[in-house]
Amino acid sequence: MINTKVEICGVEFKNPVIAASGTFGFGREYAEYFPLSRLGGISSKGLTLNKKDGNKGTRIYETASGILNSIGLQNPGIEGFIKDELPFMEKQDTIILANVGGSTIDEYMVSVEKLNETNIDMIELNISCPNVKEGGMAFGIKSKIAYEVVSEVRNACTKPLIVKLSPNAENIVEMAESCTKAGADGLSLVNTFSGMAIDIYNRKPVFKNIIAGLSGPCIKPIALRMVYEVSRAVDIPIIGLGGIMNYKDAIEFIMAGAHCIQVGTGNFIKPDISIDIIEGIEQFMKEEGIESIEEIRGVI
Amino acid sequence: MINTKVEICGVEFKNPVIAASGTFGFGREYAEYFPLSRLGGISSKGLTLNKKDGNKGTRIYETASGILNSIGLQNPGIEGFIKDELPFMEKQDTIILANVGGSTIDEYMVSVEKLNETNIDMIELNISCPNVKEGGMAFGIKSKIAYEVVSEVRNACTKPLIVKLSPNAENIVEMAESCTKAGADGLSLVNTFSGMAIDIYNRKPVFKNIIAGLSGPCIKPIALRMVYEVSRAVDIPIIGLGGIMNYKDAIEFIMAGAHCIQVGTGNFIKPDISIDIIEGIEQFMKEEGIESIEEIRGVI
Amino acid sequence: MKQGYRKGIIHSNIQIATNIYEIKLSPCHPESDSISLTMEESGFQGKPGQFYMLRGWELDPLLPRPISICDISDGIITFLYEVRGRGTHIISKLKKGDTLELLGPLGNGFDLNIEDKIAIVSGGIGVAPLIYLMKGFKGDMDFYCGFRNEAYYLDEIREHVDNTHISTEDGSVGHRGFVTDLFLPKRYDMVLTCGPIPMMNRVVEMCKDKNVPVYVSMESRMACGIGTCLGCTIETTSGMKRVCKEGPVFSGEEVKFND
Amino acid sequence: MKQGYRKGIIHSNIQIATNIYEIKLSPCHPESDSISLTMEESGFQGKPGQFYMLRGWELDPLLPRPISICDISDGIITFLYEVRGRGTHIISKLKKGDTLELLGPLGNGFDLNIEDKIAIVSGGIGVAPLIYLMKGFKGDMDFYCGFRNEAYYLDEIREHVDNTHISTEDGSVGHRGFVTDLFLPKRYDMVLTCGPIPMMNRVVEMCKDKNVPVYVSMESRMACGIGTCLGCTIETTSGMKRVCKEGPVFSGEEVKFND
Ligand SMILES: Cc1cc2nc3c(=O)[nH]c(=O)nc-3n(C[C@H](O)[C@H](O)[C@H](O)COP(=O)(O)OP(=O)(O)OC[C@H]3O[C@@H](n4cnc5c(N)ncnc54)[C@H](O)[C@@H]3O)c2cc1C
Ligand SMILES: Cc1cc2nc3c(=O)[nH]c(=O)nc-3n(C[C@H](O)[C@H](O)[C@H](O)COP(=O)(O)OP(=O)(O)OC[C@H]3O[C@@H](n4cnc5c(N)ncnc54)[C@H](O)[C@@H]3O)c2cc1C
Ligand SMILES: Cc1cc2nc3c(=O)[nH]c(=O)nc-3n(C[C@H](O)[C@H](O)[C@H](O)COP(=O)(O)O)c2cc1C
Ligand SMILES: Cc1cc2nc3c(=O)[nH]c(=O)nc-3n(C[C@H](O)[C@H](O)[C@H](O)COP(=O)(O)O)c2cc1C
Ligand code: FES
Ligand code: FES
Repeated sequence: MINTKVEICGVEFKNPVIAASGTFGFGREYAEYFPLSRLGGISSKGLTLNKKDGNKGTRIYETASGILNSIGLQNPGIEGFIKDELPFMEKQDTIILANVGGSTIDEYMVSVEKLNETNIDMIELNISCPNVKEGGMAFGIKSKIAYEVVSEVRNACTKPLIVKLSPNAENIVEMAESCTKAGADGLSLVNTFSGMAIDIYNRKPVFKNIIAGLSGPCIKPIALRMVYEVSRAVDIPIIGLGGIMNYKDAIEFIMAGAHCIQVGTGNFIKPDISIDIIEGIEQFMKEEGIESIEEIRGVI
Repeated sequence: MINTKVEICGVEFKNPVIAASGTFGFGREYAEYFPLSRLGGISSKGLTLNKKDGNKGTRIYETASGILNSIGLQNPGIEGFIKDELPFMEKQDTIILANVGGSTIDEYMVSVEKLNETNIDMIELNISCPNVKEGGMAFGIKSKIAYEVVSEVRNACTKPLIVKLSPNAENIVEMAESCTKAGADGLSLVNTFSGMAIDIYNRKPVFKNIIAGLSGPCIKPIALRMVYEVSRAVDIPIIGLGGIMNYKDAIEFIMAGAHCIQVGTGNFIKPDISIDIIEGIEQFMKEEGIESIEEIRGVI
Repeated sequence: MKQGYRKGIIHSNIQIATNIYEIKLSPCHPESDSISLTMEESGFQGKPGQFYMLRGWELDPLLPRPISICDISDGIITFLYEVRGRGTHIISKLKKGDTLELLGPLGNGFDLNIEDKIAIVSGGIGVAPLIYLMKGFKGDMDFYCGFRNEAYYLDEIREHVDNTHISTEDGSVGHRGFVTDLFLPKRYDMVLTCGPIPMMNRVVEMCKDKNVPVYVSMESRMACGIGTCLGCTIETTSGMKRVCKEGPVFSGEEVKFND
Repeated sequence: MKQGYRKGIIHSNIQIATNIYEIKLSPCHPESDSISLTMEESGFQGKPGQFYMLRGWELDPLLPRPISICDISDGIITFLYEVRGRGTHIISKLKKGDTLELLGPLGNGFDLNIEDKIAIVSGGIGVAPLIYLMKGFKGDMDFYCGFRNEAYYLDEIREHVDNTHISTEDGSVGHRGFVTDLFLPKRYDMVLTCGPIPMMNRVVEMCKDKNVPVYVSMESRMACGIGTCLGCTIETTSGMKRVCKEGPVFSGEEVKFND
């Protein structure tokens, strides 16, 4: 009997596969393709205190084995989420992570306090969005600043707190250690890499913001290395992501030390890609005689 | 009349296309496919003071739109280079960059002093190789350490000095500024990104060193962003590279602010890829009515 | 549950004008690539204005490409596409018997009232979804289509529509100039348009002036095609809307063109 | 100057055993994919033991794949390949008339003295380069070939060699067990082997014991195939050597197998 259950901070995931923030909306559209209850969990689109329209101009640009995005946290705001989206999510029998972004510590705090009152299972604090002007990623670059933000949010937050790290952090291991010291219950990494593209005929950057966020299979080797390094440095659970497209990628992240994994860009390539990954993990475990995920976590 | 000439630190390149270190050997093998005199320049395989055999185990591993390599600076040593390779290179009527690696400041100094006595045109100081245990990349992570290394080498070096930056630097802009202050005449970026891969059936990292260097089209959006940021921060010339596979990529780097560009992994995909790129740049300039590279450098 | 990507097998893939191709596919039998299904129940579905995401490759390019339904009959789907970049180039090289992956039908599509007198205004490859619309509409309809310098699919159009108005920029067929030179909005109950943004913008303005309802089919770069990436969003008078989900058909009045 | 990658057009690409394929190509006319060249001067070239880098795709996978020459006649090249991963899988799906890109011939190849009595020892797909060797060699030769559980190309081999010794691990053809159970080195002036590392290692040891010169054709992951990436390097008694340049054929004595 194989068992794909994973526990993080007292929350039990039926399997280690979570839909990544910003690539899965609030699940509604995917619910038309498969029962969301199959998933380990869903991380909501990044939420800000107030509704945001996001960025203008080109928002998605394809690169070699990746995409650059500059969505700019378009979202219905915390209250819109609680009113219009959460009731749907709650019915899906899967773990709900509310992904929270913001541009000031105060904004984070107020958002988190509102979410404390709901049935979400965890908060995933996004200190790393490259697509908003102030805050957002700035918090995710310097370990000291991250420490402050996380400490404050920790105090405000009654839910298990996952901090989502940016691969653009100056030193990913120090960053992880700072967030751990500041009270994070878990870490997820990585968010998108700062990248850019130029339209050579117009002689202009493709994106209005110039810099956008790179995701997809192209980033996998770097993301995997970061998960490996971080998992060796801290004792709290880690959710690994970055370019996971199939069960083999997922197993690599788990063997590098991740408790759970998230699937982001992959959802765009195939709406039911997570199901393939879940089934692939099960199949792999059977073939390799692995009874529980723990047996292979960090095994390398 | 279009003119593809570029000058960096008093050295004139007939065009902005340079073969990147470690992907072109010392030119011999490529000379069988096209006249090396077509190139703007060639950066030699990374040289260490003494001959090195490089790393054991798997050395190359394919990833999505990229390769991880763990060659480990296999090279004939500075004297081997001067005796056996340089005479060949000198005959090719192209600019020669000697790419110098090392694990101690002393080693760099002695290497550079030996190269001062030769006909090479420039030194490209590699403070960023992820594939050797001590030194190498360590120098390329922290701006302060880089400052020391570059200052010392600057004193020892009578040739124009290009410092090759690692994208793994904690802060690429600060790094560039430090190297500039320390006396670099130019900067080249980026070297490979630290990445890894896992063999899930053996439950082991693919590479003996665990971490290897990622290159190829997958890294282009990040490399381009770094070149853009650095070119805005410093006044010395910049050589841009990372995933350049065609003339469009090359033009993007030039528009982001690069004086010259280097082609690395691309050489493995098509031995004469640099010729395609040179001809593509000329064609683009004709079609767009651009007379000299300067017109579009940093134009965005 | 909706079906995810499924395989289609190519019946034909032919060039009909410079850079313009017509491809016909039927769904593959899930068990074997070589058996194609044409039965109604398993055939391709969708209404005019809806689109499919197409992949004729594995993971390079990474993203699928949105293409409008140009026709469906007996479960066989037809797309009309212009080779613009890598994706459409790869598709154009596929041969009879090759397969590709399709997700759809997606988007809202056009809604029509059979009693209306309508005008269809197309520019270039924007004609594709309007052909399907035209075939399904049995009411009174005029078709205005503009091309750059080569007209195509005219026979198909004339077969269904009495009143066709053609323009080419080089004058090789029909009026020399823009299709908007020919188009007069005042006579219609409703106008439907698809083509380059400047053209659609002009059509919308002309209709607004005459108080004629107009619907436009918008284009936008897409990643997911199903409403989750928010990459295809456009600004409208009622907020941000997703071309793939709330669109691609929008009321001309709500679209903010100047952006 | 050597030619860079050039296009080959596929004459046939057939499965000859489980996961084993044979593909035949002739060079394309530089101006048109549909004209194939078979004339001697423009045909594919190369000697036994040399290989080509093959790309049956654009940039995904990024790297080409090294495959040994299995035969060349009238400028038409034959490769025998096993589907192991993505690259060989993509190649196996190509059809007659499709094209792929080739770079070669590369590597050193075997050097033979026609007066010698030689033995060829192959394991699995390692038979590929040895077939070409066998065809070119007119002297006295014994062929030992081992397979896992399905033998292939036996007719071809028997046509050229009187003395063939076959083994399969499951005993379905010939001796049940390893080819090294059959092979006796003492009778030969020279032994040539290609196959899995453990097999080649064993053959080399057997030959060393009897002081028989032995040559092995090595495999290694390759990026460039022309000697510049240093990715394919192996350790030898005379230092690091590149499989693609100083190899793939090495004297059995110089290779350090235990690594
Ligand atoms: C709902 C919808 C329906 C469509 N229906 C059809 C159809 O029926 N027939 C047809 O030929 N085309 C149709 N298109 C357009 C088609 O999707 C694009 O031409 C195609 O994706 C281009 O892919 P490519 O790889 O060939 O070009 P790329 O290499 O991706 O791009 C080539 C050029 O086109 C530009 N471009 C690419 N995609 C878009 C976009 N979505 N919006 C604006 N510019 C873009 C790029 O900037 C580039 O300059 C439709 C688009 C949408 C959104
Ligand atoms: C000089 C030379 C000549 C060759 N001649 C032939 C030939 O004639 N016929 C033939 O079928 N094969 C030959 N090979 C082997 C062939 O190149 C590989 O099987 C092929 O590259 C695998 O590509 P893939 O994309 O199918 O598999 P991948 O997806 O790249 O790999 C599949 C599996 O094979 C392993 N693998 C891949 N490449 C190598 C390698 N080079 N060395 C060791 N393990 C590897 C991987 O680790 C993985 O487990 C030759 C190799 C060399 C170096
Ligand atoms: C279109 C898009 C939108 C995203 N929005 C968010 C977001 O709102 N909040 C967040 O934390 N991460 C966001 N991300 C980052 C992903 O959750 C994920 O960290 C990243 O894409 C790397 O994973 P992948 O390579 O599997 O996509 C977004 C990514 C994409 C592609
Ligand atoms: C196989 C290999 C070996 C390399 N060796 C060196 C080296 O010796 N010195 C160096 O400075 N860079 C070395 N590099 C880095 C390249 O010069 C280049 O910076 C990097 O690959 C990014 O460019 P690309 O994406 O065009 O390959 C090597 C890269 C590869 C792939
Ligand atoms: S394409 Fe993803 S939301 Fe429309
Ligand atoms: S494959 Fe590059 S040196 Fe041999």
